[in-house]
Amino acid sequence: MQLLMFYIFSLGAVLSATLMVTNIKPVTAAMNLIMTMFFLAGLYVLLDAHLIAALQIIVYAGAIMVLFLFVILLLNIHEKEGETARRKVIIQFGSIAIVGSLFIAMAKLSAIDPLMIKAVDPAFGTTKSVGKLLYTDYLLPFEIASFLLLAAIVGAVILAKRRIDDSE
Amino acid sequence: MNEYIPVLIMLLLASATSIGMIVATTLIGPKKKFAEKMQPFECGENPIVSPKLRFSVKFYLFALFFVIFDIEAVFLYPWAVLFKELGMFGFVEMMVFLTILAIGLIYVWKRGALEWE
Amino acid sequence: MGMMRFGIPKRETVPAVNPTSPDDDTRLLGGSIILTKLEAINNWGRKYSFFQYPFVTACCGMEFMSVAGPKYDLDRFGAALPRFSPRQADLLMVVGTISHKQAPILVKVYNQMAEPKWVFAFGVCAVSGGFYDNYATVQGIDTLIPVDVYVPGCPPRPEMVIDGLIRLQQMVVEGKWSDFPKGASPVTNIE
Amino acid sequence: MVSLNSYLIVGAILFSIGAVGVFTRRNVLIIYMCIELMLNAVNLTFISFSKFLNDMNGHVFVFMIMTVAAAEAAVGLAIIISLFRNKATIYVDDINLSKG
Amino acid sequence: MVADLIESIVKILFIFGVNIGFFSPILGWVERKQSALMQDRVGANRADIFGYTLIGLFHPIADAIKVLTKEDFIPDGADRLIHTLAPFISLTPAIVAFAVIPFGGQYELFGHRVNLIIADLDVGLLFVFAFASLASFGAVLAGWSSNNNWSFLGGLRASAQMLSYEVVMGLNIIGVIMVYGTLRLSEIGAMQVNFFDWGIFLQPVGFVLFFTCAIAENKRAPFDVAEAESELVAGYFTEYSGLKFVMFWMGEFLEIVTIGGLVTTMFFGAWHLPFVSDQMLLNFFRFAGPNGAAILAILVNIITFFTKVIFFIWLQMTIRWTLPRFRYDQVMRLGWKMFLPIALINIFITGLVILVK
Amino acid sequence: MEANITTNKLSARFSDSIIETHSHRGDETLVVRKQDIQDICQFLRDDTELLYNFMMDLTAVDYLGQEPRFEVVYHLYSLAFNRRIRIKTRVSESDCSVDSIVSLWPSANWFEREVYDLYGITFKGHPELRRILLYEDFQGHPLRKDYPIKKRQPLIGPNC
Amino acid sequence: MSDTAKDLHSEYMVINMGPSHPVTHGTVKFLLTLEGETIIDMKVDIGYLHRGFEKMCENGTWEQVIPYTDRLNYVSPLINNVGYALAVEKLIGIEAPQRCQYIRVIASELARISDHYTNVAASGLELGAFTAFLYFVEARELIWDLIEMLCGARVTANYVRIGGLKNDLPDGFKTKSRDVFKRCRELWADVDKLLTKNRIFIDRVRNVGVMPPEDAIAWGFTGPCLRACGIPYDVRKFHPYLVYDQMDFEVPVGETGDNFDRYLVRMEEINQSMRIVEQALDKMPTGPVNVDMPEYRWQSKDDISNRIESMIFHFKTVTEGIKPPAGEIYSAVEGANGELGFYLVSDGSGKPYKCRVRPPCFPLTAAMPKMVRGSFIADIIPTFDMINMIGGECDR
Amino acid sequence: MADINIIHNYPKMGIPMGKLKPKRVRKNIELTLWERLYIFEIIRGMHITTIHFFLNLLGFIFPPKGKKRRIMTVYYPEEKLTLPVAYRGRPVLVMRENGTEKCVACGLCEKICPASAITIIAEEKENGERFPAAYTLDMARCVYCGYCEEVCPKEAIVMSAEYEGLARRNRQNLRFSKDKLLRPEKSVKDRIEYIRGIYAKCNY
Repeated sequence: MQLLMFYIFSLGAVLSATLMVTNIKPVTAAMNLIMTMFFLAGLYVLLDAHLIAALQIIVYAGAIMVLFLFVILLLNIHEKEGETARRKVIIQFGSIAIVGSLFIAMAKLSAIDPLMIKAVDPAFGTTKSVGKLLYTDYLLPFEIASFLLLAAIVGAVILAKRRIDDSE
Repeated sequence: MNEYIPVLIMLLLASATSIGMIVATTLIGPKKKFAEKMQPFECGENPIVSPKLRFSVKFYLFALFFVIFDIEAVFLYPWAVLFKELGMFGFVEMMVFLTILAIGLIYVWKRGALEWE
Repeated sequence: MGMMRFGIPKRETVPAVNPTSPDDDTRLLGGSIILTKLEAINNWGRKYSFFQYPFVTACCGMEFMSVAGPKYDLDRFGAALPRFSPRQADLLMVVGTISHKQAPILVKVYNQMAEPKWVFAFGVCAVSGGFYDNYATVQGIDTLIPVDVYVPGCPPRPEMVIDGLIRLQQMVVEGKWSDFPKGASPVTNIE
Repeated sequence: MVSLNSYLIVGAILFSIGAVGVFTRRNVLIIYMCIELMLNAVNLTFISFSKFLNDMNGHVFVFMIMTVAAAEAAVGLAIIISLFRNKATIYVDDINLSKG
Repeated sequence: MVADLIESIVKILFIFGVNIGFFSPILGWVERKQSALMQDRVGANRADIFGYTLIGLFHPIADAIKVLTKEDFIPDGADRLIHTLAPFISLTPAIVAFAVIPFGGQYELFGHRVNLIIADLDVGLLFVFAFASLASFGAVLAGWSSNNNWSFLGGLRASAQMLSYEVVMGLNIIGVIMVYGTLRLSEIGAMQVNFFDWGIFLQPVGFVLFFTCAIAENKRAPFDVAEAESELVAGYFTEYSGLKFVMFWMGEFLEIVTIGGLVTTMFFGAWHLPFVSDQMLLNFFRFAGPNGAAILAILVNIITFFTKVIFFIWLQMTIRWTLPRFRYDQVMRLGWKMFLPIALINIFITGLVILVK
Repeated sequence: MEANITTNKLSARFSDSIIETHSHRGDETLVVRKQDIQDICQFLRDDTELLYNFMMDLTAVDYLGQEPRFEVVYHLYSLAFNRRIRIKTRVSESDCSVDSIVSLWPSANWFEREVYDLYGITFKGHPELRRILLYEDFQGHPLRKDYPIKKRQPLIGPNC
Repeated sequence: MSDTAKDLHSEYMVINMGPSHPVTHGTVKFLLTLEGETIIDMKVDIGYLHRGFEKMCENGTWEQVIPYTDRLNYVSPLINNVGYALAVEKLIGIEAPQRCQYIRVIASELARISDHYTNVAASGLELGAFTAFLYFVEARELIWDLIEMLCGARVTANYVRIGGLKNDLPDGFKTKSRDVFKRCRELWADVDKLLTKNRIFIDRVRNVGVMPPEDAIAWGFTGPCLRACGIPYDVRKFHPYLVYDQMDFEVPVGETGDNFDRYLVRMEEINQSMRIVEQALDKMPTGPVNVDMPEYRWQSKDDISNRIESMIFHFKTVTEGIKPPAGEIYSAVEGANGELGFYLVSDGSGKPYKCRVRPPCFPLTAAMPKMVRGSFIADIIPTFDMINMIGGECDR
Repeated sequence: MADINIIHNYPKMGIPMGKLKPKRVRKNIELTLWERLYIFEIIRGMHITTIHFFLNLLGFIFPPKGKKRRIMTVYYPEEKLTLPVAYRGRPVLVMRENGTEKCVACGLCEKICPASAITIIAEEKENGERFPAAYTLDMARCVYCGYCEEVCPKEAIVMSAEYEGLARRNRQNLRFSKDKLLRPEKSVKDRIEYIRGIYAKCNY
């Protein structure tokens, strides 16, 4: 069961990632990336990382990708016609080669298992356990994160709003 | 992990329902295509510009605030769950965090980025 | 940039009726219509679910409000939901006078409606131009688009509108798949 | 039972696909998406190690990576917008910073 | 394992039946009928099957049949793939989101522990938000892909609005999480056995804000600026016809139910009757034997829960038909400048109160 | 009595340009020379004892067979003194134009366009003189007496 | 390249709002230039309901014009009837009998009530308050019952005649109007509670579409829109016609001239009009309702069948039309939207030589771009609703 | 503009302010803080609609005495309004007892009809009496103004109370010939009574 799920999710993730890289239209690429995020969230669930799985969807698929989508729509780039066909072939070949070779490696390597799962306690990956670490051991990074976010807001506002102020 | 299996089943069922609906409506309905029908509707007039144009950067700004505050909320969830255990320490800790972000909010507010105009 | 005239190429608007027949179009239906079960179910659904596109231009709009209003309540017939997007509408309610300036817009809206679609001429101006027999007014919308039900009156009483709607429902019930031919049948320009 | 290696390899594949994208694509936005994909691949690795070592620290790391990714996306995309304003292109070929 | 599977399939089918089979068609009828009664009208009442009209209950069926046989339509210049995908994205998360909402307590039934929730996730609330955030893609993509100016404006409005209210909604429920100390909705529900522990008493401000934000997130009036008929023709789904267009509506109706469920679970004692705990129910139904008592208690739970949900559906409909629409910038101002600070203050005060206690 | 104020003041100021005055059923009417219409209107609007601040109506009449053929009719109203006045000016078919008064009253804009549309009288100095009630392709001016009422124009297609 | 860069955040969207758009009632087209949601520029295109009113009038007899006037402002047809009849009477130089004048006052005020109901209801509808819309439609339905009782049609009344009325006040009108007004006041109170103090509604309409008084005058505003600016210009007070000088009513005025004031003025005018109707019904004198001049009116059926002169007059007036003396007049009444003026030119024949209507909402519509430029696309809706542009009147 | 000040100084301008009582409508509409909080006014609004809702619901479940329900909706095809006698339905020709029409084909209605909807072909009988050989009324054009009835010297055409059954699927079917227009005199008796009183008699 778990194996099946793993294969579905990982194959889905790899496939949509490939599609993302090869796609010409940025919007479709973004949609594919969202799919990748989704499958990754599935993998996180398999790894008992419940909170991270939910956050993966909320933060990556729901927030960051929305930002991407907005920028794509905002800039509304008209695709260059010349670039597309030739480049697409190269990218497709490149990624297929990588994926193929790595899959062979996977088939070989997965037989060897250097690390077996230790007994996982039931609280693993729950909100509480993550939180407990975050708000005690990682207190400083946590507080610094707020500065990071503040910097991001200020920086982005300055960058994005500058021209408006100039023109007004 | 087991508790996610029903979610998966539900997701599959829901997708099947949606896809089934889309397929059904594509197959069943009558089809009549001609140039004028395929034009986008614009109150009975011919469209003047294509909507594929750049829209205001304001929308981007809102999406950006959304991302930042979403992350903030994400930090708050584990904290809120743990709040009763963390006690005063956690409260102070989070208030520092929130204050710093509130500064950001105040900054964008004062900067007028939250104004629609 | 030339001027063009409209015509109605495909769908027959004016069925061949024996003009001497005293009781006009109820006879049209005849008794020989055989519907399949599926058609019957489908027609039943269509009958009670008209999403209308109110193409409201003039005085009749006032009565149109009344028909939708509490006293007459078109919603009882399942036809109260106005959709202002022609893609989602089934019933084009042409309410009021259509001037020459408005005519291309009406045709365009009609053309942009998704199949199956019906047209309801509301009030004498839409039916025949009414007493505006002059340079500015289209003499009946059936010179532009095919019309399914004509409701005269200036403006028609809400009861008349409901009458017309019931008549349209009857017509829908007796529709067949073959009445909606596949392929394009736009109202196009013919020289 | 799925082994750690399998997860790591999936992570590696995703990372390489991202890398291929970064090197081959010319659209800054898609390059950016590829970078996000690479970050995700790293996250996957973190989480799988965390699980197999039964150590929650990996989760906290992912948490932080997400924060950084969000902040980075916000600023990075703002830079792209800014760039687009000045250069009217988002194709890296056309962007020559030295020309100004 | 098998019993678990059977149990969850039964529950899924039940929720599917209730949501897709009952609520989503019936809400169309409720909306029409309720608005009719509010407006001194009668409302749809004439669709008949073999002469029975049943106060218009057949109208949704007629609508469904009509819509199914309506021409499907993709305009020229539209992105065909995304145009088709958008209704899918709007509808699917709306169906799934109900999975984590408990509609009853936990009971011992034939030696098997039955938990009346489809998926009792540790991150239940976050799950709902995750899927809600996905739904916002549906609107923006529908608007963008239609190649129509009105759709485009509607899609933009929808996206920015949904994003804003998602943030505020996320911050609003922090207070609830602080009070109950868990993200697991079944636990939140279970903690509201005591009448005065209901969320509405502990988090009154949170309730008002959450309910408002949820309506806004769902783009219902008075926040329906994205599909505002008088402004944007039909907003982001202007170019959708037939079933695809109805799928947006279904998504909306299902979200109404989900909102009702969430509000009930978080603020109105979930499946509990006031002053009645599950144990009291079991004791009350002792006469039916242990299994019978459990079944009866489950029924009472479900009925209680859905009655509350229906009340909130009614409330949402009343709001929708009473209030005029906001202007777009006012919607945004309300979210960012009013609700966001209030939500932050609410967190602060809740924290203080809990600490003092 | 009251009406005399307007007439008197105007005759004093623009003695040459007033062709005719009469008062039928209490409606004070002045027929003025076409060249001076803008000055007269400005005077009527700005003089503190007149203050005709409302441009109530502007229309034209086609006296087919007379020369000059058209009359452009202005109805002004003074809110402060509660007075009305009608100014008329005659326009011949050969020189079918009048000075525009849009600069004095913005409301005149559409009225003048309407007169242009329906009578074909052009207004010099009008910012945007195009058809208003009828469509661009319309031939002729329907309110002229020589336009037959039932003369139909071809319908305009949506795609042209 | 630098041009594109400059235009990044200001790529304008040019969009047709209308003619077939829910807010434009099918009769007007706004060509909007938008930056995001903000209106940079707006062009108004009217004429979609141009039905050749004047041409039709010039080709009909003086009486035949009356049905056409019904369809000018089709929300308040009776006022148009009254206005036209008064104009022709002024042209002829006659005055209708007292009772007729009272009934005309009642008729005009009922029409005004119905117009304001429709207007407030439609703006409610378009602002999303569907219930308020239907409450006022219900109230209007009651008023229309009265109108139907009075003149035999719901919308197109065709009631007033030159020199009089078609028929006298029907029996039981007074009692019925009392019942109707009672229910109407209830519904008025409901709508008032739903809208007037609702902050959502206020935010939508307040400080939107502001027209300062001086601009309003320059743009030729009249009626409720002018009064909303604080100028109490009302033809009923300034040039009292009929028996308005004997009625006790107030002229509601606003302060800032925004849409909220227009709404409030209209709401208050509904009340004032009801007051007028009640007073008129109380003071109603007895007497004839038609002038006693056979050459200017149609004959009663009794006269036609019993008196040969009547018969002759009848055939003459019907076939040739009544013949007012040559001349020209301008006569104004307070229409529901403002000053409704009729400029008539007679050449002494049975047909009007010229029948010009001064449409009150024509200048109002012309000022739309000024009122909404720089505001949001959503602001078009209350502004356009509150100027109450009626296609039939504006385009004629 | 210079004159604005004057406008605001109305009373000085000699305008009859005694009668003119401008009523400021806005002064009591300023919102208190309480009302600015949205929610309470929203609740008030919902209170109104809720009352309507429950009253109507109750009216359906327990109809008031003598009535079927509380709300004013007319269930049209089953239930019909009684219209006032003044109501102008579609025009009909009055038929005498013997089955002939009253009309003498004088042509006044044809002349006055603004829509030119009436076409009469007049003929004479042997006894010199005129009658309409064909009387066509184009219902697709009729605007129900009632002029035909008012001018008819013989009370031969009246506006009946009929308004139903006029919807057609074919515009040609809306041209009503004489046989469709004729109605027995009895059925329009009230209307004939009514039109006798519509114009007062002249006293000359």
